[in-house]
Amino acid sequence: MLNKKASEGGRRAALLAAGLMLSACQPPLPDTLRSGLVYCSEGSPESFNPQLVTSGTTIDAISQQLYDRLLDIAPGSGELLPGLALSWQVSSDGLEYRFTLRPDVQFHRTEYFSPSRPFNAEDVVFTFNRIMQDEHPFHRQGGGNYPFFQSVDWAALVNSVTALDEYQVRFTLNRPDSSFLSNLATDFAAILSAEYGAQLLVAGTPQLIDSKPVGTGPFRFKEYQKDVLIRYYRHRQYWRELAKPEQLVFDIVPNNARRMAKLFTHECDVVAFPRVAELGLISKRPDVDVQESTSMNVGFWAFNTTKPPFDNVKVRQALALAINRDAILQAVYFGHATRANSVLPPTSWAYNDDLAITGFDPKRARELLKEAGFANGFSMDIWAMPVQRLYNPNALKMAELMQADLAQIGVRASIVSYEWNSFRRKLGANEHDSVLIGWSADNADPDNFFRPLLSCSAAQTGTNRANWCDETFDRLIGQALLTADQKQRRSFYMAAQQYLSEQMPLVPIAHSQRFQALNSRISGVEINPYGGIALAGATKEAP
Amino acid sequence: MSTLLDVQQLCKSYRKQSGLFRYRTVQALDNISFSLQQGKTLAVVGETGSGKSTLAKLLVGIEKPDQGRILLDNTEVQLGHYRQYNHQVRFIFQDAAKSLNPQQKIGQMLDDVLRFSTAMDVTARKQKIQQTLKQLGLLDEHSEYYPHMFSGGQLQRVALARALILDPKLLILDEALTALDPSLRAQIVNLLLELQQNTGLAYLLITNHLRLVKHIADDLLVLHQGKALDYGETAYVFEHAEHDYSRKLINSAIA
Amino acid sequence: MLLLDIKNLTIELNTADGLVRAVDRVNLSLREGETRGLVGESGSGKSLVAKAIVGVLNKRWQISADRFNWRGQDMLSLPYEQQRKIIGRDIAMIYQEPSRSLDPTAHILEQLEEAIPDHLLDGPWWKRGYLRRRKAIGLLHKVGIRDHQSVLQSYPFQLSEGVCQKIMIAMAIAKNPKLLIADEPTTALESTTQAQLFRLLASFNQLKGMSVLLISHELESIARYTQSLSVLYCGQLVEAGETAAILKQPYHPYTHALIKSVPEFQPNLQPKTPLYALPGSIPVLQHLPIGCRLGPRCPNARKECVKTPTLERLQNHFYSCHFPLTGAKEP
Amino acid sequence: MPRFRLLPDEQLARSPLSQLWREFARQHSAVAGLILFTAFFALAILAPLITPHGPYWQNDALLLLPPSWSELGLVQYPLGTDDLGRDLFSRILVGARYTFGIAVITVIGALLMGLLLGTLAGMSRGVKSSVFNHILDLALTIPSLLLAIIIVAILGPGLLNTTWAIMLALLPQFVHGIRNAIAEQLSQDYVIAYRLDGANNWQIFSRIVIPNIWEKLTLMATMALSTAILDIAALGFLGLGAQAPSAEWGAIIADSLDLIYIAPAGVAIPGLLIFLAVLSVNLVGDGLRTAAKKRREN
Amino acid sequence: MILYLLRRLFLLGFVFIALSILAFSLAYLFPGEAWQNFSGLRDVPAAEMQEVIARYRLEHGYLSQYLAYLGRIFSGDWGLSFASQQPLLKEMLPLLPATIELAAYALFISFVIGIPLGIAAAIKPDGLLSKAISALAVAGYSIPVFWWALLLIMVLSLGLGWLPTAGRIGVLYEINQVTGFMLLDILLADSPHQQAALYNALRHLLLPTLVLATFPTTVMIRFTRDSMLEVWEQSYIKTARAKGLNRAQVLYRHGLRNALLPVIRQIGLQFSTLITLAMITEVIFSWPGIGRWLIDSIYQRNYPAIQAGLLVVSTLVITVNMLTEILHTLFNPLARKR
Repeated sequence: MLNKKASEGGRRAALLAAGLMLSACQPPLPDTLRSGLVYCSEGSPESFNPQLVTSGTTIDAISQQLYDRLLDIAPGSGELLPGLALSWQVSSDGLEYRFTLRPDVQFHRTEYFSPSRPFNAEDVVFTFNRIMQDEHPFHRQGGGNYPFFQSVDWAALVNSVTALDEYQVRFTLNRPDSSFLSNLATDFAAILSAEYGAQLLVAGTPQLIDSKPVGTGPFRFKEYQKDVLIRYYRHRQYWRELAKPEQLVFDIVPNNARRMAKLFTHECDVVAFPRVAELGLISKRPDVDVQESTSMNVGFWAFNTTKPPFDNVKVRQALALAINRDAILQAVYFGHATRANSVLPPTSWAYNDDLAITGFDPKRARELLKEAGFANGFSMDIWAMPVQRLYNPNALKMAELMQADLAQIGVRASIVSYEWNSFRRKLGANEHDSVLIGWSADNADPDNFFRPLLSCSAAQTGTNRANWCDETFDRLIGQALLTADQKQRRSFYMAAQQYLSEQMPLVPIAHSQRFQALNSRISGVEINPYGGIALAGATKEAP
Repeated sequence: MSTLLDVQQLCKSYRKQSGLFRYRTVQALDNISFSLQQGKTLAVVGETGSGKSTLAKLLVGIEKPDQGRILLDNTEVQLGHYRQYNHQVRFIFQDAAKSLNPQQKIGQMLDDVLRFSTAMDVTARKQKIQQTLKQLGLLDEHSEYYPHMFSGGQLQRVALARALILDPKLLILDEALTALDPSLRAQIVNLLLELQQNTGLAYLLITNHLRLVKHIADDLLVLHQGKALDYGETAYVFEHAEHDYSRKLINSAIA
Repeated sequence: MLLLDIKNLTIELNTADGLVRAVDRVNLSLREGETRGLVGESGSGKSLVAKAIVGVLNKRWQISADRFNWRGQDMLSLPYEQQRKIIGRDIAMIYQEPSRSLDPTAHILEQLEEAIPDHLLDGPWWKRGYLRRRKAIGLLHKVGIRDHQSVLQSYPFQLSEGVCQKIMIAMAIAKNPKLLIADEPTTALESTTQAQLFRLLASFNQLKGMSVLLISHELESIARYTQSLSVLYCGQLVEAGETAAILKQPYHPYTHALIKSVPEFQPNLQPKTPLYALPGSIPVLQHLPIGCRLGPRCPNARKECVKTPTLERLQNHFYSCHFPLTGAKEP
Repeated sequence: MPRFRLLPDEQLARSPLSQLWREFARQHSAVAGLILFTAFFALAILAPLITPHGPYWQNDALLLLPPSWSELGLVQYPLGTDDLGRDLFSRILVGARYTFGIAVITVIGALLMGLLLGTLAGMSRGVKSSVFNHILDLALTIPSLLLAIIIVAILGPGLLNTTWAIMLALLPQFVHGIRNAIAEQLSQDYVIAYRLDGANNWQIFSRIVIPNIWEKLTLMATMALSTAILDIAALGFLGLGAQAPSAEWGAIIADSLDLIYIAPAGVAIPGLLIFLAVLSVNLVGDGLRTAAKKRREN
Repeated sequence: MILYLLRRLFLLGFVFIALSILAFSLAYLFPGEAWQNFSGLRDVPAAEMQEVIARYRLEHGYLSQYLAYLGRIFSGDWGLSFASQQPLLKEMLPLLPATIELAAYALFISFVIGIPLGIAAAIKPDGLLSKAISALAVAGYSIPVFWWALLLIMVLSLGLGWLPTAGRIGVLYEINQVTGFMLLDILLADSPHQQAALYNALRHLLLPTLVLATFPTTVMIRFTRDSMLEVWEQSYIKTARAKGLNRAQVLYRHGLRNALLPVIRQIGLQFSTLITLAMITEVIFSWPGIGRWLIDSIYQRNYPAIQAGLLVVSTLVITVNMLTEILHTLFNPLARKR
């Protein structure tokens, strides 16, 4: 069906078939459409404010397009670069950070907001106080949860944010934190407009701040139709180089095959998460290219450790031994992923090489179960997320494979899957026994893996799907933050990983590569290994 | 000869919807009385809408009269008690083909009739069926036939067999002769006349066919719009019809 | 000149089991202004003959004839469209169930107007519509419907069968046909209306010189209104001639039985005495006896009857029997 | 009106059933449909016996094997394997049980329920029946699939619930059809004749009504069966019916949709089978309808 | 006639009441609390619970609750969607035209293709053409719509690259929604690229319409054919022939009218199937219509939305049903008899 010759021949036949065939008489496209870029994304954003979300889909769709951050991360080295902050100084005790801001940065001019002033220190204060201060007028908008910032314990960490003058801001911390600057460079730390906030307060519609966004990024918001599309237009006063596409549309296509179809029919220019299985096929097509990039992520199987029998270490270990991860790598990731032994990817500087490798050993698993008192096995749920993510392209399939594996040791697993919003809601309510999910790093700091996933504070905010709260572990990763010395930090993290592989609150499964498929006429799309995709530089060659 | 059937002041009306909530009453039969002796034939004639069919329905007990009584052998007929009096009154339909279940063999059908209404055992029933078929000039193997295998004349005989198998005293023939071809009709008429002579059957002939009436009916009742116009001996009514309508009807048949 | 002259008309049905000869070499002729009755029981093929004349038999039927002349012109040699044209112009037909022969969804006016051919309207084209309507009303009056206003605006289901049949006749005579074929026109009607209708047909015959072919299974109902008669049995013509002569002296045993089975024709018959009837019933098409098809039922049948008798003529009286009742032809 | 009997005697001398069969057997398409239908039926019953592999058995070593006619295919896996290494051929064979077999069961269930309700409705009169009719009208206007979807929404997805849902969704048309058929039968002269013979309701029902409406019932059942197959497959495809590892054809299509470029067989073949199954049912239904019509004409 | 209309209206009223009772009772049949299913609110602070109970008259009997429900339906307060927490009516209104647009074009195509083919098949019932048409019809009748859609996408879009696979219009075209009907909106839009947009929208429309039209077209073919054959056997056709009208005249004046009258009715009966198929078609072609929305709502366990969707879709179906029936009666004097 995708035979090129046939399709070529068909096209020619179509041209020949008089003026009847529709494709033969295409009227010329207007200029405004010609430079427009269509990015086919895998899901709808949850909000237009990155502070409120964790999902990669949302981050991809909004962070890099609408907003800027104080700092940026160099994609290759992970080094911090100036963003809206031109420069910064850290006090010697590591408790005071002072930023000098970039002048003449304009906020978006949209149908609902016309900025009267450029970006200044007030906006930075507004942005971060919204997160920290309970009494802030916008704190409760959008539910009052700032999952990323909560997972890094932001409220306890940052004492105050103060505007020193128009372009000077000071952050005062309660304790030193070596991951602080990295956190400011994540996609979550987008800068909002204080002036817009004030206008909304006057109008009495503060809730609009997250659904009708205003930022300083390369694109301005135009419209959003849930589950259909997001439309952005070029921000004409952007402080960096202007975005190449006049118009940027996120076409929301949750179904993978359909996204590929749209790529092949050129309805999409760039496609998120092409199926790794199809990469070979895609690369054979002359009209489509594939971009590959390393990504910091992990897909795992988390047990709800507050629920019996998953509070039993032996049970967790047995389950970990029962699943054949190599088969999963083949069937689900089609080999385009590395086997995970720790939550940290091997590329991380804190990775522990010496960890004992948890293999596939059903016999040992059965013994462990017997020791734990489950000689006859038990029944459990595996929650499989209904969407595909970088770290797990097909959780349902993975669950089916695991279901078969678990049956070998007498564990009767049933697969549970809901529509994504319900899924997350129910997951948040800890209704699950175990869940297949994962994590993509937001910055280069190892802390970004440990704290959001497994710390006690994350168990409260809901990013800790294992619901695991362990003092030993929390102490280890807490100590790692207090020092800026990498060697010292590394030893703490090694110990933490060792502890995790013994406790097994979650079974790490794979670290996957990130792929991006795009029309070969497109160039200039940048993938950030720490999540997010920048489309401002994308140009489209004329056909 | 005794009076077999005595009908007294029979009335029947129907309600027809004529508006959203309004109903119109249609008087189908208005104060009809007549009687029928054993072994005699009464013809009821009239156009469509004269109440002929209603009369037939009342007589066989499918419907209940509003007023009046129907006495059969001096006992009053009651609605739905077919088993009590279907030994006495049997009904022959206009279209024999339509009155037979297409999915049932003739033998089965006759057997059912006996099973429903008599206490005969299997052999007795079989015998009775044979005997009845023979009486009507049909063959034994006809009991293995389905209705569609018969020709029109034979079907009418089958219908008669069904009626006669219970040895009734009165047959009601609802236009049963009208649609037949003349030669067939003559055959059936002969059969009916013969049966009457041999068994003393009485006939109530509901028909439109006045030429035939003249030949086979002893008495004649002319119905028009639910009312009885003329009632009397056939020959007398033919000669001395009182009502215009009766005369018109008679004239249309007898040139 | 004969209006219609058919010799040896044969109509066969194409079935999966071969050809079945439903009408076997039937002769039929009509003079101008003649009223002829065509009598036969169910299955005698009388309707087939009528349909063959009008040409509305479907393709499963095969028609052949030695001679099939309409006003001296051999119809079978003409192309189909030509036949249709001539027949459409000269012959009209009415059917047994008038209400079903009228389009249930069209006003009577519309259907009536449609039946009026253009060439009968003499007037400029802009007056055609008006003339057509006038003519339609005139037609209704002719068939004895005075209340034309309400009838014209009615749909067929709103009218009684009798009125419908009158409208059918009005439609039939709209084009001043030479021949009107009435196929059991009164079966569905009340007995009082039946007589009315026959009188109407007779009047057209007398006033306009229109020939009428009356088809019926009941001899007595049409005997009074026809001048001549053809009797069919099982697809064979058994007897034809003047109506009065046939009634007086039928030559064929079947005709004889037909007449005798009707009490009306037997003034001396006592009530409640048996009627004359032939034994048996008309055979089905697949089991036609060879030779004279009446054979198995005929009281006079002898072994010669296995040969089909030829049509004999005695003055104007035709019959087809080896042993006619008069003894006109010795074996 | 004179009517010609067009059938020779030996044919006339058949029971109505064998006449019907004769007319049916004359139509090539109908016979082809019947053969196909029988094949599906046999498959639904025998599927577990003839599958070469377990339909849920995952062969980790052979993921996404192409069909055997491809160079890379294996003859043991005629249609190849899916992305979990399950034999597609076996899955499809077993799928007949779900899509076709369950459709048959659904229709039989709906038929029985419909017969009960339809009989009650057909034999009762008055206000009760009028209210009942209106409710039936309402149920008939709601599309059967929508009705099934709503019921699934109440009961939750799953094959068993789908079965119930489709059964309930098919019910109105059965009740409607059966009620009409019974009412039509009851208005026949032979019913009155039977009553006059002294038959009670049950005797009329069993001796007249049932033998005379079975033809209509069969027709209704074939129509319902094609709807049922399509609905089960559609619900499976939408993910509301049979759930993931199940080998229901619609679910297999939905499952394989992600791999349509690599393994188009997973979409093409189950779809073709659904099509053929429905086609066979429709051909049989059409054949029956034609045969019944022809029989009545003769 | 007025009487007839009144009776129809009466029936319509009855059906709506029954429908609303059904929708109302769904709130109790669905999992979750009835007030949640009515309001679409997920959590209500305990303080406001009292107000909710009063608003939905939960402390009263079912009848009172139902009346309140009816009142809300008529005042346009249909509750919120679980998923988006937006008012349902507002969410549904722009979707409905998309579905109607799709269904209407499909129905139109089924007329334009189905009726002539049906007539053609009836003219020579044993001819080759007729057999071919019948074979086509039975095939189209049997094909599972989702598979057919996939097949067409594979061939026409992916294989040959002629047509787009999803949506109503290319996403780069920004068309203001005025009427909700895409083609109309484009014509109303004061846009420089109007022509290109129109062309693009038509290309998007083609495939879904084709898929959706398949089933009704085959139904039309079969029905027209059967109806035509039946009418062609009627005596009045023979009468018309005997009047001297030619074949075309008979066909036009008597055949078509009588044969197509039942077809009008068929539209109404088929409409419900059409809407069901439209739901599947919408899902496959990502058509932003009410069907896709309804199915999404089921995935999301969005009970208030299912309830509202059922009400809207059924109302649409019933209305179309009723309209065609009235139309049928208007054109058919026989139907007026009763």
